[in-house]
Amino acid sequence: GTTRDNSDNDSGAGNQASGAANPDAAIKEGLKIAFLPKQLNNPYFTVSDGGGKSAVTEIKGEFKEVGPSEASASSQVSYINTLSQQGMDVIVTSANDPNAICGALNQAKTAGAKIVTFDSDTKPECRQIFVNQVTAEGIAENQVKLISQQIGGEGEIAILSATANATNQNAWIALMKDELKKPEYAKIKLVTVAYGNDDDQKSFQETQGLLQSYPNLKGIISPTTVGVAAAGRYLSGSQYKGKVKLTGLGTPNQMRQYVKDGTVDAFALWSPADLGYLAAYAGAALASGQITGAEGDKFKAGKLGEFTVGKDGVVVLGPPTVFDKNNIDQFQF
Amino acid sequence: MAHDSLYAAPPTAEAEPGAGRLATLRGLLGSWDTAIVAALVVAVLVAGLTVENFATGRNAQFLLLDLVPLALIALPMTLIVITGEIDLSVASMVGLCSTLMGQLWLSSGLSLELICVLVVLLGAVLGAVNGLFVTGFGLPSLAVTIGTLALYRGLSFVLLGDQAVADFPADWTAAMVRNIPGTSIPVVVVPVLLLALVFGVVLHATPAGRALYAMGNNDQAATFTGVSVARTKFWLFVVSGAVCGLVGIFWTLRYASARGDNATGLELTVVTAVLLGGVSIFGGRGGLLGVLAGVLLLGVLRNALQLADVDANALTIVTGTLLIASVVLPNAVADIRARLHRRRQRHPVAS
Amino acid sequence: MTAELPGTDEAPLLVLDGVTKSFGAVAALRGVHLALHPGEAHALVGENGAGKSTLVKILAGAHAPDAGEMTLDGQPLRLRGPADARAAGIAVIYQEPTLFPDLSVAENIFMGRQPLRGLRRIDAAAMNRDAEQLFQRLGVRIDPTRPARGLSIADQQLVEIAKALSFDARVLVMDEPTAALSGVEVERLFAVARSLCERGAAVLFISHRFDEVFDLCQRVTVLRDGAWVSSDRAADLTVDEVVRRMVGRDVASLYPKQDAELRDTLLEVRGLTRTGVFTDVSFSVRGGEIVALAGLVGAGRSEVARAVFGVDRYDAGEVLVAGRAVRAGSPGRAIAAGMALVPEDRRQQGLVMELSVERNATLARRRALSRLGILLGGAERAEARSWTRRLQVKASRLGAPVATLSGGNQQKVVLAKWLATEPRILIIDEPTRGIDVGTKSEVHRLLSELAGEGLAILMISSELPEVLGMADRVLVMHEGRLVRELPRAEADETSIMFAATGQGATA
Amino acid sequence: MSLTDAGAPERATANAPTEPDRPRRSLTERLLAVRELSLLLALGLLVLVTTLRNDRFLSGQSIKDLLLGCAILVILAVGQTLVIVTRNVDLSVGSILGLVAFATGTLFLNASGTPWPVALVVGVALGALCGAVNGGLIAVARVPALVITLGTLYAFRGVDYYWASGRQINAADMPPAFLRLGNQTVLGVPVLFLVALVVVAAVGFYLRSYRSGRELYAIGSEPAAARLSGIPVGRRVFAVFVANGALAGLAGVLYAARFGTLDAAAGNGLELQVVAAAVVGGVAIFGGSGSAYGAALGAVLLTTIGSSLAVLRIDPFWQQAVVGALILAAIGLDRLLALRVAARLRGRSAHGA
Ligand SMILES: Nc1ncnc2c1ncn2[C@@H]1O[C@H](COP(=O)(O)OP(=O)(O)OP(=O)(O)O)[C@@H](O)[C@H]1O
Ligand SMILES: Nc1ncnc2c1ncn2[C@@H]1O[C@H](COP(=O)(O)OP(=O)(O)OP(=O)(O)O)[C@@H](O)[C@H]1O
Ligand SMILES: [Mg+2]
Ligand SMILES: [Mg+2]
Repeated sequence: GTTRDNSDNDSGAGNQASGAANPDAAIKEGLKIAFLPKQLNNPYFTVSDGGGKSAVTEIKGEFKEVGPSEASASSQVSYINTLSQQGMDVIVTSANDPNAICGALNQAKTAGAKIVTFDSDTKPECRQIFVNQVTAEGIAENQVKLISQQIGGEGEIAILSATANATNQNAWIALMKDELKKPEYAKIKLVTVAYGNDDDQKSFQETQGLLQSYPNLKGIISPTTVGVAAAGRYLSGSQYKGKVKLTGLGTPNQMRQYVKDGTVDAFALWSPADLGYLAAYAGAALASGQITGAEGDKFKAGKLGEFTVGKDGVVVLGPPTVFDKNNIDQFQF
Repeated sequence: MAHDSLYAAPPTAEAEPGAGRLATLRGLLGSWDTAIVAALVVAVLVAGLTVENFATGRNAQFLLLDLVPLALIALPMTLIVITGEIDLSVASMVGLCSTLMGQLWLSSGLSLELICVLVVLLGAVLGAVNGLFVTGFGLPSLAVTIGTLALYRGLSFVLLGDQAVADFPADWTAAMVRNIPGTSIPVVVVPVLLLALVFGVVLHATPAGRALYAMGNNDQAATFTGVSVARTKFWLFVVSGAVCGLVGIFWTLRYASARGDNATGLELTVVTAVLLGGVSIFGGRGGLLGVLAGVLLLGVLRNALQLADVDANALTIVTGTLLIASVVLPNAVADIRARLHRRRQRHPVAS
Repeated sequence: MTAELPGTDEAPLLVLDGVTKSFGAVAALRGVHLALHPGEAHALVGENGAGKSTLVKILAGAHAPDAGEMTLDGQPLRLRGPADARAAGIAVIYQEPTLFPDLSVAENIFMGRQPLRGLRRIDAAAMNRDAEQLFQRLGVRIDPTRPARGLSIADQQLVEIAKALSFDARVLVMDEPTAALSGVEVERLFAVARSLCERGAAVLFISHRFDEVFDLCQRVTVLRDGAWVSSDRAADLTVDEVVRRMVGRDVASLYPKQDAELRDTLLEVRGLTRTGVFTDVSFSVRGGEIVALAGLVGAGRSEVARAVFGVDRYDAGEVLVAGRAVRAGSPGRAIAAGMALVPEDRRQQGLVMELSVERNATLARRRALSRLGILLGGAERAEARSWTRRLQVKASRLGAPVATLSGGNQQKVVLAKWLATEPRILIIDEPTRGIDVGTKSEVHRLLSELAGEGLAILMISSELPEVLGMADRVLVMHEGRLVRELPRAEADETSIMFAATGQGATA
Repeated sequence: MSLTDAGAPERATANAPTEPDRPRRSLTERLLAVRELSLLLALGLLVLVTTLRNDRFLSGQSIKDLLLGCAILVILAVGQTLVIVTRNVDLSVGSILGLVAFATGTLFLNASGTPWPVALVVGVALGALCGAVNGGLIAVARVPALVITLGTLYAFRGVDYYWASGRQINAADMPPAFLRLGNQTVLGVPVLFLVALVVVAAVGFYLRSYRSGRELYAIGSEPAAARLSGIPVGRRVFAVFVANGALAGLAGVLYAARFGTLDAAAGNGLELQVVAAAVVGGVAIFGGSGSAYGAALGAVLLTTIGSSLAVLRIDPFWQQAVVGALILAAIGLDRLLALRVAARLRGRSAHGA
């Protein structure tokens, strides 16, 4: 029979850098660029797709946003199929599952589409470029530094994550654990990781549970927008307000209130709009032949300037922005 | 059988002025089956003529592949609903079977063939648990399967946690999407059709099928006729579980990913398709042809609207409206017919 | 046009004039006339499917007539629903009990009219008290606070009667209220009905039992095939005359059991016990023999039948068919062994109401009718047609849902279903409950014929004349025990009643 | 001796002199009480076990959190009870809640001066309107509620999605007075919970003590008989759906106040939890029996389980499984109780036993 040891698991589509790049090629006009977020109705993706749209308008392409109303890989597959049927030049997507949509993406590639992932990657061989909001190391470093500053470099902390199987969350958490091993964080102890499933109420309950289970808790890191907002709301209405510190990745609009009322000192996030904007440019550059996704390729992304494709076709947006009560009013998203 | 009266069809015929409405309706439409098949044909024609890229081979392949899980689960679900029960845990069973498959593949070293057999067996066991609660303890299936919906989904997370198993052999995963040579029809459609044939024959042309309708309407009377109501229902739940095992395998291989959240929410789509196919939620009425047409109609509409760039949100509204229309329309038509009929009758009497 | 009523002495209270009602193609009522007088009990008789229950439902506001007028006290009466009928003072006891199983007996009686206290709250104590008083009036004891679920059919019917009484209605309509009651209960019911009449109410009474009709009623209206035939004073009529008008011909003698040659013992029951229900029941039935199981309602006869047939389990004893033990608790095995059970409650146990006449008639025979496991429609139809024809089932078509048939015709479909299995042993529980005279003699002839063909028949019946006329042997049950066995020669009303009431119980 | 009455010894209890002024509780009512008691017991046990492991579980803050956490589910479960008792079910409550919550946010966004009571009224009215759509379709077209509300589950959610089109409304967009409503306490008890308490008491009292309330049970127990007894079935069922819609609307407004952050996905998938709460609370899924108090307790129990699992730091992967197992246990317990009562009833009228 077929066992794991003897199986040949080469899905065979590792050709993301075939052909030669022509750095001087002009961006084509009229490119059909489709954005396929994890799900519609998610404000985060609404903002980033909006960024994508302004980029596509700048290069005079056709923009389209489609997606399932609930975040599932299987419905994303069906949308990818539809898009490749429609002959899209570029599909920009954020994967609900790194593996599940691979087959469909490969088929779309065969049908001539260029594939860019953003926010949440697939296996590298299924796309040409992954536009990473920030490196995982960058996030880990930033988050640990923020919490350390807020709790005075000492004490117990916990992490409130999204779903237990969110790829990027888990990567960040692993790196945060590494980061915490550094000598300057020796007095900080990570006691547990809780999962709020990116569900507001669940995250709220989990925060409550953390505080009751760990009386000496000094701080919480919640590297997900839903989680950090729920935790903020819990803390601001509880006796722990200001005593237990909270940081994480959140949107200024959601967190403004808690920053102003003193629940949260500082938190971070990249600009989702810029992320979409960059992804659209990366897609256009691919479709115009400026780049192939090979390491070292360079392309210009409008107002954001020039970017270089890194290892495995990854393009990094940049370090996250830290928001605190001094700058938060300058941001509206 | 303490719950039999609970399952009684809504208004009983004698008490309900419009009791003849179903008979009248059948006269009008032939049957719901033909109506839904006609709707399907119309939908395909309209979509083919007006929606770009719809009438292509590739699209047919995508469409059919997306419908395989739905069609498979709808088969046992039809039978279960006809007996007056319901199984809401199907999607969770698919999920749990999928994660079991992933876990076994990851850590057991067993051959994939053996794993597939084990997964189907697990599905049958999960179904048997449902069946035991429903028939052995006499609990309402709606409540039981809401419970196992949560339980099985929870267990599938317990089983695989935050991992996803994805390294299934490429020839297996490719086989799931391969077409019958020379056509654009996926190979997997063949076993689905065969299974549908088996279910259709059992339901419509065997003594057991008759018994299903009888117990769906009145399980006490069925008992008096020598039907082992409990045993039959138990096996239906087992079959439902086993089919979910098959779907779990298909799902895992097609998406090359075994994850705890696979197929979440599929139960509502299945129920929608079954009801759209004309099966009465109170049991005792409906047929398999209608259900298959319902599955296809649902799929064709979604696919065509997607291709026509209709917002996913509008799709949600369309699904809901379709479901409502499928139950309201027949009644409305029958009402109008009955009213016309009464008027026609009254006039000769009066004159 | 008003019904010609001989010797009308007082203005009628409620008049129906030219009432017509059809269901699809079935004309259930065609221009029916009826006048109910205050202080009188009025009988409505007719064959099964004559339209009696339909008329009742029109009076109850549950059906709207297609044509025709109703007047109450000379004022036109338009009923838009059952609530209107109640408001007009019309109380109805339906043919099939309509109770709420989850609610208490008292609430069942007073639903929508519960006594109130401050803030328009329900006064539960007063309600239970009132219910108890009603039961006292009827001379029965039922706990008003218990849920209606699990009441026996007779008790259900009594609750229905209490409900109708509680209205203090001006018009009381009773659709076969006595079908499930024993003689004593019937007497009490009649006493109550008479006292209502004395207070000036009008009573409409429907029954297939002529002794009751003539006992209670002053007037008799006959319906045939939905059409009005006659309305007369009861005193001017004889049973034979009524039967002739109902059926349109003379009906042969009612209980024609022919002597058949007795063959081997086919059914043997030994020491059957179901704790708390019946104890140590033993008897046997031979081919060609009709054995009647008599007793008061609630004596446990149906339970014995159900246990023998395997619907219920039993705690001790055994059942043998032709000397071979039948596995307990499996009707399927019982059927395979050649047993058939025509249950007492056709609505709940006998029929699948939504299925067609055809499907119902062949339901018990679906295995035998299939070839290589496949069931073909043609075989079913042929089978159903032959049996429904033989039993003269009145249905618009074989494909019509059995729910659209009249009560008596439904009963015939149940019979057809079981006779189609060609059983060796036929257990038949209240075979003629709710069946009209014509059909009744038909059923009796059939039973007799079947016995002649060598079937062993166990018949449960609450009608003494039926028991006496049909049975070769009478077994009498009292409180879950077989207390007496009477051969045909010794069985008479007194001896059976004596045993059934538990006096001088010597088995 | 009555000739018909072979069961005289047992039934005699019915005839025992009853004190006229002390209302005797009926068998059915006593059964419900047992059900509610067992829920309280389970709740107590859960709290006890959790507290033994972690004494902070009974701290004031924690209790406040619990009460706050269950309020919305309690309101929804009570509304659902009204519906289930009539042998119907409303699967669209999650969608109604989401729609109303978003509408409330939008109202504040577009008319920032709106006083919160106005928003409350608007939200309840919108919920009632959605309920009227459900009830209208069910009562007029006489089709099963399960199907209709499954349809409107999609339809209302679709409208919500369509309207929101990915926008989000944040706490900053809503007046602080309104947001305070979601967190404020009176004598240490959250306002939200007080609102839920009022709803439970009102609905519970109505269902037990008013004619129309009892008629709802009658409808659920045997719809055909209800029609024949002159109960306006269509009207009552319609009203019940409107009431449930209004309560879902109320819950939606409170959701907005409590969570502050609103997008179109609010309340997604809540319907199963609501039905589960009612079922765990002893409301028979096929109508005719159950009480608002039981359903409320069921909701409290479910919420407490969520919290206590979090506090006990049980592997989060187990949580859903535990909830599922609990639902099975609850309906199993109901069944056991029902069987015992049935056996008793049989004993009463069993003859010669
Ligand atoms: N809801 C219905 N739909 C269609 N036909 C009906 C319906 N109710 C009654 N009928 C038909 O109307 C006719 C009269 O029926 P009805 O029940 O009034 O008879 P009945 O005189 O009460 O008979 P029985 O003595 O058997 O109770 C029958 O032919 C029956 O089939
Ligand atoms: N307390 C009860 N709970 C549940 N079912 C009951 C109860 N009492 C009676 N029944 C059912 O109601 C039906 C009629 O009951 P009843 O007591 O009249 O039966 P019976 O003793 O067989 O009467 P009969 O001798 O007239 O046939 C039976 O089928 C019996 O199973
Ligand atoms: Mg009748
Ligand atoms: Mg009986």
